[in-house]
Amino acid sequence: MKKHDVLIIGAGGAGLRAAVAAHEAGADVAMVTKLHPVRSHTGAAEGGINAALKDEDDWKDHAYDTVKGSDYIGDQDAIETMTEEAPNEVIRLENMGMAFSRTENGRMAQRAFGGLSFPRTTYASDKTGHMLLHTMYEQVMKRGITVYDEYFVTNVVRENGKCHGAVAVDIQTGEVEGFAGGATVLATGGSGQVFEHTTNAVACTGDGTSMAYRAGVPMEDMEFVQFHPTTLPSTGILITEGCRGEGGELYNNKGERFMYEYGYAANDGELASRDVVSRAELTEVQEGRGFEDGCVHLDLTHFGEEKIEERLSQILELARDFEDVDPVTEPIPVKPGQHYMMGGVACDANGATELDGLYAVGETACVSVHGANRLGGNALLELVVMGKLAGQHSANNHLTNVSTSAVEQAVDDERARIDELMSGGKEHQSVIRQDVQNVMTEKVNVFRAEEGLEEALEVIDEAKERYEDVNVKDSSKTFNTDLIQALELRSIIDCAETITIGALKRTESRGAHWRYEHQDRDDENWLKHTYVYHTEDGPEVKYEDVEIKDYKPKARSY
Amino acid sequence: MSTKKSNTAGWNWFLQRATGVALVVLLGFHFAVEHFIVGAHHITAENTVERITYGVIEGDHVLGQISINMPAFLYQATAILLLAFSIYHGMYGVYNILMEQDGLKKYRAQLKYFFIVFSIVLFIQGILIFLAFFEPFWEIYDPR
Amino acid sequence: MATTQETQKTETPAAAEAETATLDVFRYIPEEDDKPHTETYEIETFEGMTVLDALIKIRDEQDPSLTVRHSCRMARCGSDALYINGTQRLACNTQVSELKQPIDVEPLPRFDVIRDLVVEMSEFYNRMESVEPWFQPDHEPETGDEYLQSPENRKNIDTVLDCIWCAACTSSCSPAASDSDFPGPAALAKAYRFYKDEREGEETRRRRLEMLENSHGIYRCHTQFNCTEVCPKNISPTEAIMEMSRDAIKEKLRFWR
Amino acid sequence: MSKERRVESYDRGRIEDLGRAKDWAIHKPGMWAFYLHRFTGLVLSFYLVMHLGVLGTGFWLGHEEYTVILQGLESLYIVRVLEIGLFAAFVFHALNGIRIVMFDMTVGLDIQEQLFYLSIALSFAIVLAGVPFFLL
Repeated sequence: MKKHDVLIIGAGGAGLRAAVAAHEAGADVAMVTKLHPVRSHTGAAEGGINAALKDEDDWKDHAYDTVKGSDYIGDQDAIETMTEEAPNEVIRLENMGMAFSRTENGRMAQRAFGGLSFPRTTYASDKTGHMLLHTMYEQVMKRGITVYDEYFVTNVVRENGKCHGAVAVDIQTGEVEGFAGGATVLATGGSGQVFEHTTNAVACTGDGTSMAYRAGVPMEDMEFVQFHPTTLPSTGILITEGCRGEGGELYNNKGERFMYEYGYAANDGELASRDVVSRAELTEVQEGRGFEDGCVHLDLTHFGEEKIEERLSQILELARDFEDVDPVTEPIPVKPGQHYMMGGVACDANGATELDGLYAVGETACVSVHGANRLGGNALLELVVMGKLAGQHSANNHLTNVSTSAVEQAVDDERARIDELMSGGKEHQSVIRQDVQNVMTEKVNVFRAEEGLEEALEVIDEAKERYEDVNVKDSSKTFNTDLIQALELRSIIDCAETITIGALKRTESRGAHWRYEHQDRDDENWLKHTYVYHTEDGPEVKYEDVEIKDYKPKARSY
Repeated sequence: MSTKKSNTAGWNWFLQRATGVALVVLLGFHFAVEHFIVGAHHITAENTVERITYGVIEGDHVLGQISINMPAFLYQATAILLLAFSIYHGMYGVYNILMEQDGLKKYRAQLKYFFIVFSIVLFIQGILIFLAFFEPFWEIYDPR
Repeated sequence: MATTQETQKTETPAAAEAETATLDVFRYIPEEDDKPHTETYEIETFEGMTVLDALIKIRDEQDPSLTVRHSCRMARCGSDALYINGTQRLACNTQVSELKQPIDVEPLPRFDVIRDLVVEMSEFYNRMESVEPWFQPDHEPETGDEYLQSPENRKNIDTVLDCIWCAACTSSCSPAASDSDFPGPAALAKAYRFYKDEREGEETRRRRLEMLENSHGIYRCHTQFNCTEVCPKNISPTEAIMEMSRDAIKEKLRFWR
Repeated sequence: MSKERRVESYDRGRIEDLGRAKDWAIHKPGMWAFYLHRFTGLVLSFYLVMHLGVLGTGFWLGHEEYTVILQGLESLYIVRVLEIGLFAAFVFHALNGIRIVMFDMTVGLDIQEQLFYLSIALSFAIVLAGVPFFLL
């Protein structure tokens, strides 16, 4: 068994930032991650990171934009913490060597982004996430922080209302290993793999969310799933919002800039918030003005090759390699795809959850700074700000009397469970996974209807039962990806279930959540966070009021 | 991982390049004289003495009758430089090939001294050959 | 904006692609095999299928024991560099239709095999770490908070910044294979990223150069250009290494300047 | 923190590395340039040692023996042909060496393939022009 003051589960941007912060606060930190840190999906973030850096800008405007973007369901105190910290954190990143794009006078460049009232998205070409991830990992290397890579954490250890660490499968050897930790920080990223058409990596299966859920911590606002308006139709690969930020235009098959012409966002056009653009695109397609495959066209041809290459070089590569389209001369076909989970493990502004010693941070967590819809450029910001706060808090408040026997017990249980999984079953995990992904993509998508949601819930319930008798065909212990996928499937099912339940119960349309039967926002009844608890008899839903401070709800228009 | 500073590495590397470039000229000259003008099969001890001692290059070969009178010291200088540079360039090259094999690293010191000693032996041999055809020296030395 | 007509033209490609593909895949499961063998799979292809798609399809439909590292499937995470038809490439951005069949899929050469297409990466990570790849400024920021960097300087390091640690280059490099003290192309390109970054300052720059300047460092490069050829991100580690060794020599011959 | 191996892994070894080269087409121009440069370099180094050994007769045995040995060797047709090989080795090594020195000065890195083809072509031309000198 390995023992550390602070365990960080997952090594994406948030995990790495938390590790650095905890290490600086003097704790003995270790990271446990199923991928080597540089493989994390933070690297795929493209657009940028928001911060009110300039003198003309104000963090309060940033806070307002975020609240408005969240459709007034974000917690305003948390949002204010985040936006106020933003300039410091971005400068901190710069001081750690992150290679931001520069203006002529050598300072960090900023650009416009959807839903922002000021061009405050600091960026590094269109590879901001990549730069951030690598910079953070460099800092972890510099500090000599222990990284256990290719360990798949399956459970957190709960005893007497406290979290004592985690249990993990060493992917390389197949052994179950216990990690005792005074504080356990979940930073496992999102659960995009719940959907079939997603920008997320294959590894984004919501493991942390599911772990916390099973340990009795509620999941918050899971129904708010962001669909990014510009993803490649065949693969779901992300085409950054930076394209539109730089002036990219969306067209339907009649050659109209539909965002303006059909009044979806008469002021901001393509730069309205993501939920608005996604819905507009799908409406166009449904009304017969789309292209093949349910796409619209994103046109960058008026930029000229030089500008595209300088600011959006990755887009060139991606469009050419994966869609066989050359953005310099022709428009890119795009359609909405699952992109981000606004919801996650319920936690406070320090990342602390209800369970003592358990923290959540990044996309895994729901602080909630994104509310019903996240603004582009706020995700990376959340990673670094919340990562830092959670790292500091966990380092200063970790448990000192960790029960190693509880961890040992959990290791034994997990070993037994894995033996049982390996002992054979009826159905292969890939079949069940496909069924869940398909129904989620069809029924719990951008547009949601009661009937479809209920149908999805049935399929998920069934999947839960089928999972009881899942079959792992690969019997080797070494690098058994079949087993790992079977373990991930449980997380996928958990996340799918909470998303669907939340969506079914919320009888209004808000932000990314849109209900066919209830197309309006209902502030009277629904200015509330959804909390889903795991119980023996299935999920239990509770509600809690949203923290409203300076910014009173009003109609959202772009 | 080795971050050991070896300040000579850069110089060695540079010398390898510098001697390389010089050898293009020197060895080119050597080939021109011995093969194209004189012709390897026409080489005798006598005309070797002529070249080394007096700088007279004479050939009756594909190119026809050619006779060049170089300043003796110039020819001698090219010969000695060619000797020194080719030994350095060749031996350091081979040593380097061996030194990038992990399996041979434990013999690093031995190999290094071997190549240094071997290079010196080669150089002395070369100088002796030079002297063998350098008339004033030959006058006082005869192996028999 | 392209008219509808033009668009339709581009959307009707020559659909005369092979309907099936044959893959010869390197297999090795330590518990079962004493030594590796090749297994042949035949699969149906679809338009735009990548080698990674093909491998996943084999895994899902034919042989769940086939193991390959993969995550982001968009050439960003660098997990799935493989040796495909004699070249190191990313499986996720290599189109099946562009390859000669049968497609030969092997794990990265010169890396030890853990299982099937999964190789032992620890030595590679140690090589990366050996060049101290973290920002080490020798002074306080000019503006009090942020360091200034000219856009030209930022542009110089733009390509090397894109390194995704896929190890394709290091696998292709023969000096890196025979000399374990040589950091290899990826690590040296990473070192170059910091070496060129003007924010670190002159003192650090010189120290970095001194650190790399030894017979198992930058001078070990034989300009084979394998790394440059295989890099999926179009980085030229050769160019980076040559620039550093040129600078190192210039520094030694300072009286020239 | 340096990483350690956790599992036993299969070392495919150098033999397999060479075995992999059975399909010569997998080697790229830059690699061929390297192979040829190294091979010719080894040939030239080996020849240097031999050359000094043979010429040494001039000192150790005397002028007459020197002339006899040299003329004897030169009368062998195979030696003449090998000399052409030696000349070819030198010419390629020299031209490719210039190519490498250019890279060291960061010149021509983008056209390395073309430079390699150029050095091959020039080598052929020069060696062909030199053939009569060796054989006649």
